[in-house]
Amino acid sequence: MALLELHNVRKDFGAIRALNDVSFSIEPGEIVGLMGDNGAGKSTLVKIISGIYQPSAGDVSFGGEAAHIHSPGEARRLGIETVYQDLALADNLTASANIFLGRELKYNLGPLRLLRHRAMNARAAELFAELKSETRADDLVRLMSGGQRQAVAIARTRLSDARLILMDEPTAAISVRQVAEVLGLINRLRDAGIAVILISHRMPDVFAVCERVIVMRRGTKVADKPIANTSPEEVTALITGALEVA
Amino acid sequence: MALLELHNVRKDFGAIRALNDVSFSIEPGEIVGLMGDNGAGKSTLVKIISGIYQPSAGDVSFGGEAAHIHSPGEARRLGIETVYQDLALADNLTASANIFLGRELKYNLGPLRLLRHRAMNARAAELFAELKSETRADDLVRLMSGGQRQAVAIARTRLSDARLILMDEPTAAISVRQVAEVLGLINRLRDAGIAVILISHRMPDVFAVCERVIVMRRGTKVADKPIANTSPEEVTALITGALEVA
Amino acid sequence: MMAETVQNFSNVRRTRFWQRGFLASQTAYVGLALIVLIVVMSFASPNFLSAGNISNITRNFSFIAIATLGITLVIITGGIDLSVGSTMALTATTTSLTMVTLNNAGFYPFPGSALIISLLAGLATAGIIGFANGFAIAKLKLSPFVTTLGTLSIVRGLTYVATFGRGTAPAGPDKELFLALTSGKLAGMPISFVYLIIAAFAMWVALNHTAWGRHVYAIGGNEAAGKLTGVAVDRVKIQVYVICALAAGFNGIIISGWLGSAPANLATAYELTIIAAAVIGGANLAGGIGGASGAIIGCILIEVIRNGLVLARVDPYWQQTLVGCIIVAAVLVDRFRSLRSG
Amino acid sequence: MMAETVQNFSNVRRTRFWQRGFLASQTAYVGLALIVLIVVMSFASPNFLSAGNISNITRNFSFIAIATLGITLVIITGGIDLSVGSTMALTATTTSLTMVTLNNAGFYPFPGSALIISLLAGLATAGIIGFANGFAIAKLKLSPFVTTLGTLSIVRGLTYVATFGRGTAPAGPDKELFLALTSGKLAGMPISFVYLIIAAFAMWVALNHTAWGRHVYAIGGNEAAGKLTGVAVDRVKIQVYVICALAAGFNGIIISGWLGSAPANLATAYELTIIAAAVIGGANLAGGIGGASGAIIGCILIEVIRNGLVLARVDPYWQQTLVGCIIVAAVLVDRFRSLRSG
Amino acid sequence: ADSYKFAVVPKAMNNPFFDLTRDGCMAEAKKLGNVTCIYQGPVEHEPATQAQIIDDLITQGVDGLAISVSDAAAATTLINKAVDAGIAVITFDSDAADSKRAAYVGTNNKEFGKALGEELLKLKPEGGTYGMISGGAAAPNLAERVDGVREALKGSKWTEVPGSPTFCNDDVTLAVQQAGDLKTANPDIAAIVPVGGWPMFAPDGWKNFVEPFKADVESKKVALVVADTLPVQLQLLKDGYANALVGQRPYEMGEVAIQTLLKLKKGEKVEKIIYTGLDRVTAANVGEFLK
Ligand SMILES: Nc1ncnc2c1ncn2[C@@H]1O[C@H](COP(=O)(O)OP(=O)(O)OP(=O)(O)O)[C@@H](O)[C@H]1O
Ligand SMILES: Nc1ncnc2c1ncn2[C@@H]1O[C@H](COP(=O)(O)OP(=O)(O)OP(=O)(O)O)[C@@H](O)[C@H]1O
Ligand SMILES: O[C@@H]1[C@@H](O)[C@H](O)OC[C@H]1O
Ligand SMILES: [Mg+2]
Ligand SMILES: [Mg+2]
Repeated sequence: MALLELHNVRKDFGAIRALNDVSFSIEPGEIVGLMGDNGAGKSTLVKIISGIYQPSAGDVSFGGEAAHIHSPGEARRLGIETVYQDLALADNLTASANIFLGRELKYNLGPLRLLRHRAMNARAAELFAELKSETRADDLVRLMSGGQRQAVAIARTRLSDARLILMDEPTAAISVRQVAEVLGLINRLRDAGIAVILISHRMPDVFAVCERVIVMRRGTKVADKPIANTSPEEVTALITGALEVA
Repeated sequence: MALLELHNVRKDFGAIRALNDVSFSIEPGEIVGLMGDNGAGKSTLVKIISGIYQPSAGDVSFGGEAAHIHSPGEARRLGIETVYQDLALADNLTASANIFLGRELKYNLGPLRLLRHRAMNARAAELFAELKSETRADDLVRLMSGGQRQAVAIARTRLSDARLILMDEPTAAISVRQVAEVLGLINRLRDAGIAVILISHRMPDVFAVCERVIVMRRGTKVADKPIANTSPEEVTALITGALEVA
Repeated sequence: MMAETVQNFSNVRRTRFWQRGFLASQTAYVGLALIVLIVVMSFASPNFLSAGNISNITRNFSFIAIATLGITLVIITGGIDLSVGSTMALTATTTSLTMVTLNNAGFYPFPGSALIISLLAGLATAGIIGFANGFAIAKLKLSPFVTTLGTLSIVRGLTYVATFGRGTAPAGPDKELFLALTSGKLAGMPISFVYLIIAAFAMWVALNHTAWGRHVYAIGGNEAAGKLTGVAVDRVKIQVYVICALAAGFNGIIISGWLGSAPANLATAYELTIIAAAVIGGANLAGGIGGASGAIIGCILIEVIRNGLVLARVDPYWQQTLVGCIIVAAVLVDRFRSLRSG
Repeated sequence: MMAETVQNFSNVRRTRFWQRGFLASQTAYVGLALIVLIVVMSFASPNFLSAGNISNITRNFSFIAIATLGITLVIITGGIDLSVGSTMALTATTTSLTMVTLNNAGFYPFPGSALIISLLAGLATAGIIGFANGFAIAKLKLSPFVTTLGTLSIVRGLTYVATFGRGTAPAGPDKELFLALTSGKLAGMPISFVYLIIAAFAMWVALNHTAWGRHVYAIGGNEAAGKLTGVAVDRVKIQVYVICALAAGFNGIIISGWLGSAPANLATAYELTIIAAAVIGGANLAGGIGGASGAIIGCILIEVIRNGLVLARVDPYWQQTLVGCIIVAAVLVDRFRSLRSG
Repeated sequence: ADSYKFAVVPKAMNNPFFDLTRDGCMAEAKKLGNVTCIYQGPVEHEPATQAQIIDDLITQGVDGLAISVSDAAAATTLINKAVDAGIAVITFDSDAADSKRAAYVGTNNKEFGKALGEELLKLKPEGGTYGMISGGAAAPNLAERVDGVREALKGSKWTEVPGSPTFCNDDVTLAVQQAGDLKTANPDIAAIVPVGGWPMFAPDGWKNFVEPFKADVESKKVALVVADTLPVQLQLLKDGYANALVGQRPYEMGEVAIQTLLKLKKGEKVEKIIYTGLDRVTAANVGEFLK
C-alpha cells in the first residue's frame, strides 16, 4: 500500500497555476527525487504535503487514508517531517532551541514542567557531530553562516520517528563533506523504512541516492521514472523543456 | 598590478575569530574560487571586501590604492558588485524594482525625475531571458521561489561596469540550466576583463571556471593555488581538514 | 517607446481586474467599509449629508490628514512618530508667537512679510524636531518608539515653557491674510482640503514615480538590503521624519488659524488617532506597505464615525464604545480580501 | 547528568563575562543609566533617598510594573496592546461596583466572600478583554495596533457607561481587607511591590525555563517558523493577550485600592508610558526580545524621573521636557554597547 | 519672619483655566513676601497621577496644599494623609467634602450650573431645545454644573436634546467641532450651553461656528449661554457671538487659597466653605469686565 498518494492536485495563486493536476505515489522506505526548473512548483508541492497550503483541487492520502492536512502540526503528528527551503528558523533563538522547538525536553518539578537546557544542548551537539557540521549548539541562529543554518534545519528532522521526510534542497548551502553525510543519512533513513522526497538541483546527489525521479515543469509532472531507466542528460532535457514528456 | 589585495585581514565577532590574518591578491580579469567548510569565514571575507564589515585588523587595497571601504555604496562606486548569500532583496518590491534599486532609470519632466517603469521592466525581463530564468520582472519578490530570488540577485550585478564581482554561492538554489548560464556568464566577464571571486560548495563549478582556488578553514587560509596544480580530492581534503595545508 | 519583452509563461493567466492593484488592496476594502458607513449614517441622521455637514467633515479630516500623509511615509519605512501631536502644537505656537512679537516690535517691511517670517519660523521649528527624530533614529540607531515618545514630551514641554500654558492668538497686520490662508475657502472648498489634495498628489507621485519613493519602500521592506544596494538609507530616513514633522506642523498651523488661537494643549493625544488613520488605511507598522489614498480614507473614516455618532445623537457615554467597535469592524472588512485569496 | 559534548572549535575563545548574558544586554546598560540617575537625583533633592520616598517610589512603579510585565510578553510576540490603561480602569471599576452591589444586596455568606466575588468579577472582565484582543489578532489576523486601539476606546466607553463618569469607591464588610491587600505593607514593603516580585519571578521562570516561554520568543522571532514546527501559535498569542489584560487589570485594582476609589478616567493615557517602560527596558517592538528584569528597570527609571523632578522642584513646565530628554538619554547609553561590540 | 511653601495642585496643567489660578497664587505670594507658591499637577486629567504628585509634595515637606480634586474618593485618602503629616490642606475649584481638608475655596458648582440655566430662562422664557457641552466625563464639578443647569430648567419649557452633553475632554478643537455638530444634528436647537469655556477659547473657531446664524443669536432665536469669563470670551460676547456668560474667578481662587493656607498656618480660624463668587455677564455689562 502506498504511503503517500496525490491525485490530481492543483494549486492556484491568483493568476499563477503553480501546480496543475499532479498525481503520484510514494511507497514506504522509498527515496524519490523531485526535480524541476526554478518556479516549477516543487516547493509548493512540499508545502501542500506538509499542510502549509491547501490544494485548490485534488486529493491527498497518507498511509492509505484520505488526508486533509490543515497545518504543519497535523503533518508532524502523521509522521511527516520537513526541511523547508527557507529553513524556517527563529533567528533570535539558539541552534538547539530551534531544533527542539515544539518538542522540548522537560522534567517535572511538582506541577511545573521545566526545560532540560543541558540535555537539549548536548543532544543538539551530538546531532551536529553526526552531520559533521561545525555548528555550535548554543549559538544564536541569527549569527550563523548559511550552511550552519541549513544544518540546524536538517538536524531538526532527526528527533522524531517520521514515516516520510520531505527535504527541500537540503544540501544547497552546505559544504562538500556534509553533503556526503546528508546523502548517507538518507540511505540510513531508507534502511529504517522511512520514505524521503528529495528536492535538489544537484543531479549527482539525486542519482546517488534516489530510486525514482519525478520531474516537474511549469506546474505539471512531465516524468516519473526509476533512476535506472533514465540518465542525467534526459532529466536535464526534461527540466529545460528540450524534451516535452518522458 | 593587483586589482585587490588583502593583507593580514582579521575579523573578530566577540569570541569568534571569523578571519585570522588572511592575505591574498586578485588580478584584473582573474576568476578565483573561494572554498571552505560552513562557517569557515567565506561570507565574512566577502562582506569585508564589499564594505559591510570593517576588518578588526589588516589592510585592503583596491586598484593599487589603500581602500577603506566603509559602506556597500562605496564599494559599488569603486566598481565592486556583490551577489550576497542571503540575496539582500526587498520582498515588498518587484523583481525589476530590486534589480534597479539604487540606480533606477529616470526621465526628466521639468525639475522632476520620474521613473521609467516600462523600460526597467523590459530590461529586467531581458536579463532574466539572458540567464534563462523563469522569473517574471513585475512579480513581487515575496511570492517568488528560491531560485527565482537568486536569479534576481544575479541579474542585479549585470547593470553596471564592475571591475570585480563577488559571488557568494550564486548557484546554490538555481536549476541545472541556469547554472550553466551563470558559469557562461562568468567566462564572459573574464573575457571583458572583470575579475570574479566565486564562492561555491560545488566542486565541479569551481573547477569548470576558476583559474585559481583559495581554501579557508576555521578563518585561516590553508591553500591558494592554480586549479591546474590541484584536484577536487585535494581541495576536499583541505576543506575537511584531512589535509592541514597545501 | 519600448517593446514588451515579457516572456511567455504557459502557467500564468492574466489576473482579473479585481485581483490586482488598488482594488485588491486593504485601502479599497476599507474604502468599501467607509461607503457602507456613510450610507448607514445618512439614514441615522437626515442632516448627515447636508452641504454644511459635508463641508464640516471635509474640514475636520483635513486637520489631521496632512499629518497622516506624513506619518504614513514614516510608517512605510518601518518607523513610527509619536511626536506629531506635540509638533502640531509647538509649530502653531511658534507661528502665532512670531506674529505677535513682530507686531509688537512694529517690524513690517512689506505686506505679507510678517506672515512669511512667522510661517518660516513655525516650519523651521517643525523641521528641527523632525531632523532631531530622524538623526536619533537613523544615525544613533535609537528605537523610533522611544525616541519620538521622548520628543512628544520634550516638545509639549517646550510649548508650555514658551507660553506658560496660555494659548497664543495670532495678531498683527497679516492676521486677515493668515486666516484666509488657513481657514478660508477656495472654489467653495475648505482651503485645508485643497492643501490636502495637493499634498496627497505630491506624495503619490513621490512614492510611485520617483527613485526616492522606491527607496522609502525598500527601507521598509528590507533595510539591510537597501543599504547593500547603495540606497542612502540614513538620509532617506531623516528626510522622512523631517517631512512628517513638517506635515504635522503645517496641519497645526491650519488648525490654529481656524481656531484663531494656538492653545498649548492643541492636538494632545492626536498621535494615536493619526497613526490609527494611517494603519486603517492600509499602512503596515512592520514597514514596506502604505500609500496616500489609504491615509486619506483612514482619516475620513475616523471623522465620519465621530461626526456621525454625534449627529445620530447617540448617548455620549456610548459614543466612545461605538467608535472603537466601528474601527475594528472597518478593518475586519479587509479580512474578506484575505479569505477570498485563500 | 550528561556529558558536555561541545565540539572543539579552534577559532572560538570563551567570551569574557561582560560580553555575554545579562551584562551584555540593553537591560544592563539601562540599569547603569538608572544608577547614574539615582545618584544625580539624590544630590538634587535631600529627600530623594529618604525611607519614605523610597517606599513611595517602590509603590508607584509597582503600580505600572505588573502591567508592564504583561505587555512585555505581548511585545515579545511582536504584538502591542494599547488597551491596558482602559483595562485597568474597567477592571478596577467592576471590582468596586461589585463590592458596592453585594454590600447593598446584603449578600455576605462568609467573611471575605464579597472580596473574592468582586475580584473574580474584575479579573473576569480583564480576561474577557484580553481574550477578545487575542482572538481578533490571532484568529482574525487583525493588526494588533488597530485592534487594541479599538479596545482602548470600547473599554473606556464601557467604564463611562457603567458609572456615568463617576468614580466608584469600594465599600462593604470586606473593605478593610481589600485595602490591606492592595495598599498595605508586608514585611515593611508596599504589598504591591511584593506582588510585583512574585509576578516577575513567575514570568522569568515561564520565559526562560518552560516550553511555553520558548514559544513566545519563537513567535516573535519568526512566527511562520513557529507555525511550521508545530508551535500552537494562535493559542500562545491569545494566552499572551489574556495574561497582559489580567496583569493590567490586577494593577488597576491595586491602584484603586490605594486611591480608595476607582475613577472612570483612571490610567488614562498610561498605555504609552507602559509600552515605553517595556521598550526602555529592552523589549523590542519588532518582537523576539525582552524580559522581566528589563520591564521592571524601565518602570523604575520612569518613576525615578517623575518623582525626582518633582522633589528637585524643577519648574513644572520644564519637567515634561526633561522627562523626554532623560528617557532618550537613558536609551542612548545602550548605544555604547553596540559601539563596543563594533 | 516665618516663610512657607504652599503648593497649588490643579486637575490638569493643560487646562488654561488653571493658569489663571496659578497667576493669582504667584501674585499673592509675591505680595506676601514670605510665601513661595509651587504650581504642580499632572499634565493630563488623571487621578492616580495627581495622587502621586500630592504624595511627592508631602515627601518634599511643603507647608500647605491647595488641590483641585480630580476624583473625590481618591483624593480623600491622600488629603487625610497630608493632614496627619501636619500639612495645611484645602481644596479649590473641585472639592472632596468628606476629607479632612480645612476649607474649600472656589465656585459653588451646582449654583454655577443653575446660574447658567437662569440666564437662559431670562433670555428665552418661552423655552425650546438645548444642548450642553462638557469637558471630561469623569470630572465631578462639571457633573454638578450639568445637574445645576437641568435643575434650573426643570418645569420650564426647555427640553434637552438627545446626545447632550457631549464631552470634549478639555480639547478646544473638539469643543468647537461638537458645537457645530450639535447645531447640525438639531437644526432647530434654541440654545447651546457649554458648562466650561472651551469652545470660546478658540475665538475664530467659535466665530466661524456662529457666523452662519449670527442674526439668530442677535435676535435671541438661538441663545448661546456659556460658562467662564476669560478675556477672549468677553470680547466675543461684546461682538455679539454669545448672549450671556457666567464666570467664576480662578484668579481669585489662587489668591484666596494662599491667604487661607497662611491663616491656617498661623492658627487662625477659616470658613469651611469660601465661595469666590460668580459673575453674570451680558451685553449690557460686558464693558465693566473688559477693562
Ligand atoms: N504564495 C505565493 N503567491 C503567489 N505565487 C507564488 C506563491 N508561492 C509560490 N508562487 C509561485 O508559484 C511558482 C512555483 O513556486 P515554487 O516555490 O513551488 O517553485 P520551486 O519549484 O520550488 O522553485 P525553486 O527551485 O526555485 O525553489 C513560482 O512561479 C512562484 O513565483
Ligand atoms: N555577525 C556575526 N556575529 C557573530 N558571529 C558571526 C557573525 N557573522 C558570522 N559569524 C560567525 O563567523 C563564522 C564565519 O561565518 P561565515 O558566514 O563567514 O561562514 P561561511 O564560510 O560563509 O559559511 P557558509 O559556507 O555556511 O556560508 C561562523 O562561525 C559564524 O557563526
Ligand atoms: O472649573 C473648570 C475646571 O474644573 C474644568 O476642568 O475646566 C474648566 C473650568 O471651567
Ligand atoms: Mg523551491
Ligand atoms: Mg557563507
